[in-house]
Amino acid sequence: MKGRDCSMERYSRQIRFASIGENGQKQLADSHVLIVGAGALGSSAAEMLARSGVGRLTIIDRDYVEESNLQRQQLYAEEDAEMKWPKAAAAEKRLGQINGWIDIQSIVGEADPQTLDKLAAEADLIIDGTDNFETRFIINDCAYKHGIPWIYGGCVGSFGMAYTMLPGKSPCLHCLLKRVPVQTETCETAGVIAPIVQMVAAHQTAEALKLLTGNQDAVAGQYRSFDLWHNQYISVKTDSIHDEACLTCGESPSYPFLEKENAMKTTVLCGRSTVQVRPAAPKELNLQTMALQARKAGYEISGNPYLLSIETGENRIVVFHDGRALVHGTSDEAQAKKLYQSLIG
Amino acid sequence: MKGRDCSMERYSRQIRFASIGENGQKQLADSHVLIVGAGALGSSAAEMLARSGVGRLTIIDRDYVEESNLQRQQLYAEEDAEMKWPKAAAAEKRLGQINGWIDIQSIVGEADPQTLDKLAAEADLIIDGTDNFETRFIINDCAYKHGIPWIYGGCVGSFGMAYTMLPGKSPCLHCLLKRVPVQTETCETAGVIAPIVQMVAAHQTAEALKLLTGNQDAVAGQYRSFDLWHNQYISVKTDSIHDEACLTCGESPSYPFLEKENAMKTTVLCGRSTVQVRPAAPKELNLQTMALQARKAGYEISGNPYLLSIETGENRIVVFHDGRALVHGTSDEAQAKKLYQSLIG
Amino acid sequence: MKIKVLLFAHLQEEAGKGEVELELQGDTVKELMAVMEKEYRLTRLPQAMIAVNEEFADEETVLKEGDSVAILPPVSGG
Amino acid sequence: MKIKVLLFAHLQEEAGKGEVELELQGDTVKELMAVMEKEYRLTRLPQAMIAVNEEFADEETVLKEGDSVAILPPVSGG
Repeated sequence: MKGRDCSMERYSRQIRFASIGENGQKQLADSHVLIVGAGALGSSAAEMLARSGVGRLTIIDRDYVEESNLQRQQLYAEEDAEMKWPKAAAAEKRLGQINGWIDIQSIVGEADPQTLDKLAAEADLIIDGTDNFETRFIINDCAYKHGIPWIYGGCVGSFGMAYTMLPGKSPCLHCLLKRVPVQTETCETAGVIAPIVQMVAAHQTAEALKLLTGNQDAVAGQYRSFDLWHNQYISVKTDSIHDEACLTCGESPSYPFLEKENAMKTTVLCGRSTVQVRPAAPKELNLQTMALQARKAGYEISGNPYLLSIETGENRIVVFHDGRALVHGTSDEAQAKKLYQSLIG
Repeated sequence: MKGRDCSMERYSRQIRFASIGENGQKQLADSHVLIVGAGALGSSAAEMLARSGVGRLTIIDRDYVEESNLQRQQLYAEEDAEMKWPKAAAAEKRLGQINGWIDIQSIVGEADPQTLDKLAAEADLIIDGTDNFETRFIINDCAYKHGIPWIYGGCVGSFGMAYTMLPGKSPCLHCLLKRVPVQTETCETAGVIAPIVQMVAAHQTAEALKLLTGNQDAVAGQYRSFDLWHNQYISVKTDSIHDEACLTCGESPSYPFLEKENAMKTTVLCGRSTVQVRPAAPKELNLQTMALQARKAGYEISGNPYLLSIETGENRIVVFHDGRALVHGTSDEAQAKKLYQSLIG
Repeated sequence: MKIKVLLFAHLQEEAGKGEVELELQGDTVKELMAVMEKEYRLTRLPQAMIAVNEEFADEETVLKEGDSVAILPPVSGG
Repeated sequence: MKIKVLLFAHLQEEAGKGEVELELQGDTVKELMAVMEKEYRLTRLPQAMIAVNEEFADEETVLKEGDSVAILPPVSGG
């Protein structure tokens, strides 16, 4: 392993931490972590893991660096935003300057079921750095299918949460959420401050270090949630929520989010510079709440009892009650999907 | 202010956070934060504050980047360690790539009472990024003397704490600790993992953002302490500990740590390549505990009932019960002081 | 009976505070949620996670005097 | 009386656990510290901060049945 060749002096402070030690450091060098999403959480976790000497990191992200990312996405500098560099590639570049002794593989692309299924099969652990629940449910299925742990994280405003899932032991994301959230707060709609990103990523990364160094006993079984602005911290036991009939972690799993028909669908509407986005299952959106959120976020809105139209500057997105949306001003399906998820979750 | 000229788009997600908003963003641009120490906590806080758009940052640090810093000190890359670049200068370089629209002043030097007193007079707030209590008590006096808030942070292993002190309102560090700790755990002796650094810095930086944007009501009055490996989090009320007779925050303050005679003293012993270090007040060290710590950290130790000798490779340090020490193998007083603090706290 | 309710994220903003003490008529989480929705005009409650005394619960969970209920909305950001 | 003691940092390592329940003879923090020092061989206790039920306390603080005492050592790292 490449990770083993370099001087151990650089990890000396981590080796002195008794629960890791020299043995744990070697285990880290032999580990392979998959990071899905290289936004705020993903880039913070990736940097900590690279500094800690995890031997192999695979980072997948579909996005490029934008000016508005710089306020909290720590691997990126102004130059990356000016050049609209893909996040995964920009992350690999900076991580290489930080630790040239580890293997970093960056993938610029969509974390769809097929791709993640393949990547998960080769990883020891998955870190959630995504910004939407569609991808999280795909990760959830991949992790339980391949029997590897994954660590969920999320944040918005000054509020965040982290939860570690160990297949065969922990209730999964389905059990936790019961149903797929139809409409959540996003960083686009409610904003976000840098410290909550670091706090969530700190929880995720500490859990990863425990798992990779054979300290499974130290893993928090609890779902932890906190608000740094309002000074709240809660740790919730999850034992009671496991559902035997769960299609991901129950007795007869079918991993539903790996099926194509359960994915969000996009179609380019010919000659109109418009993409139609359709959620996997019909939603029941509250357009009024959504209109308020969008207005608070500074967008022009208009609409009628059947639809809500949001003007983002570059695009206009028209959303219907059942979750269907038309994204005008683009023929790029990936961009339309991204805009949809950034506004609706 | 330089901070105001740039595009507000880069701060859009922070402006959408309702408690900051456009007004808060302008206040950040007009703010000046002094960061004392650019190690793990200092560099993490500095990066978040720079990304957040704080208009002016002053960073003081006496040290240069070493290989063993890379595991957790996020502003630095391998190149900085190879070149033994001073931390303050390396921090300024990286922060400039991250946000070229703010003023960053780096000072390569000792945070002594005279220097800090002058710097504090010009700052709106001080962030503690130091690794020793001697400097923290100097910061404490400077902050209360000039009536500006300071935010204490510390970490070792997987354990950390943060506490915000508002002169005129909060009990100070003296009231909190009663006496100056004689012998504490350091990252040198007990190791440290990257996530706890981020968690402490996240608490410090969130508090800084509240104070700089006029959200003093949201500041946590509590002393917060946590362990990410052992899943502990505690928030302790501090109202009861204020001491009216306190020489820093009591009724007749004298700011004792700004007096020269209360500082640690170093003397070069002529022709012996040895520096003598003397703590401000005599300590009562437990040499046995210290010997155990040093051995755990991987050093050769020897000694007798009167003294403990620790071989660090480059230096040999001989410590006596009363806290006095001889650092052999150097004539550099700053280096000797640094080694002393890294082993004894 | 008296119930303490902790509100997180947008719910806190909507209620104007992070902690509420109320006198509940009825004894299930479902009844509590109905009160919260009506009196504090909280939105998107049905998709929130509910914890009673720091353990996850569901709508049928029966509450008792002095329980502490936390309402945690899922958020997508990352 | 029964007291719950939470140990942090090196104290946790020395005791081998982060939480201890004990039957205290006596009723002050000082007496509790003497027991902790003797039975769990904790070092550097005199410089640690003590919190009783999440409020800072000192050696003279009087304890009562069921109190939760946290012992927080100062650490220098940063």
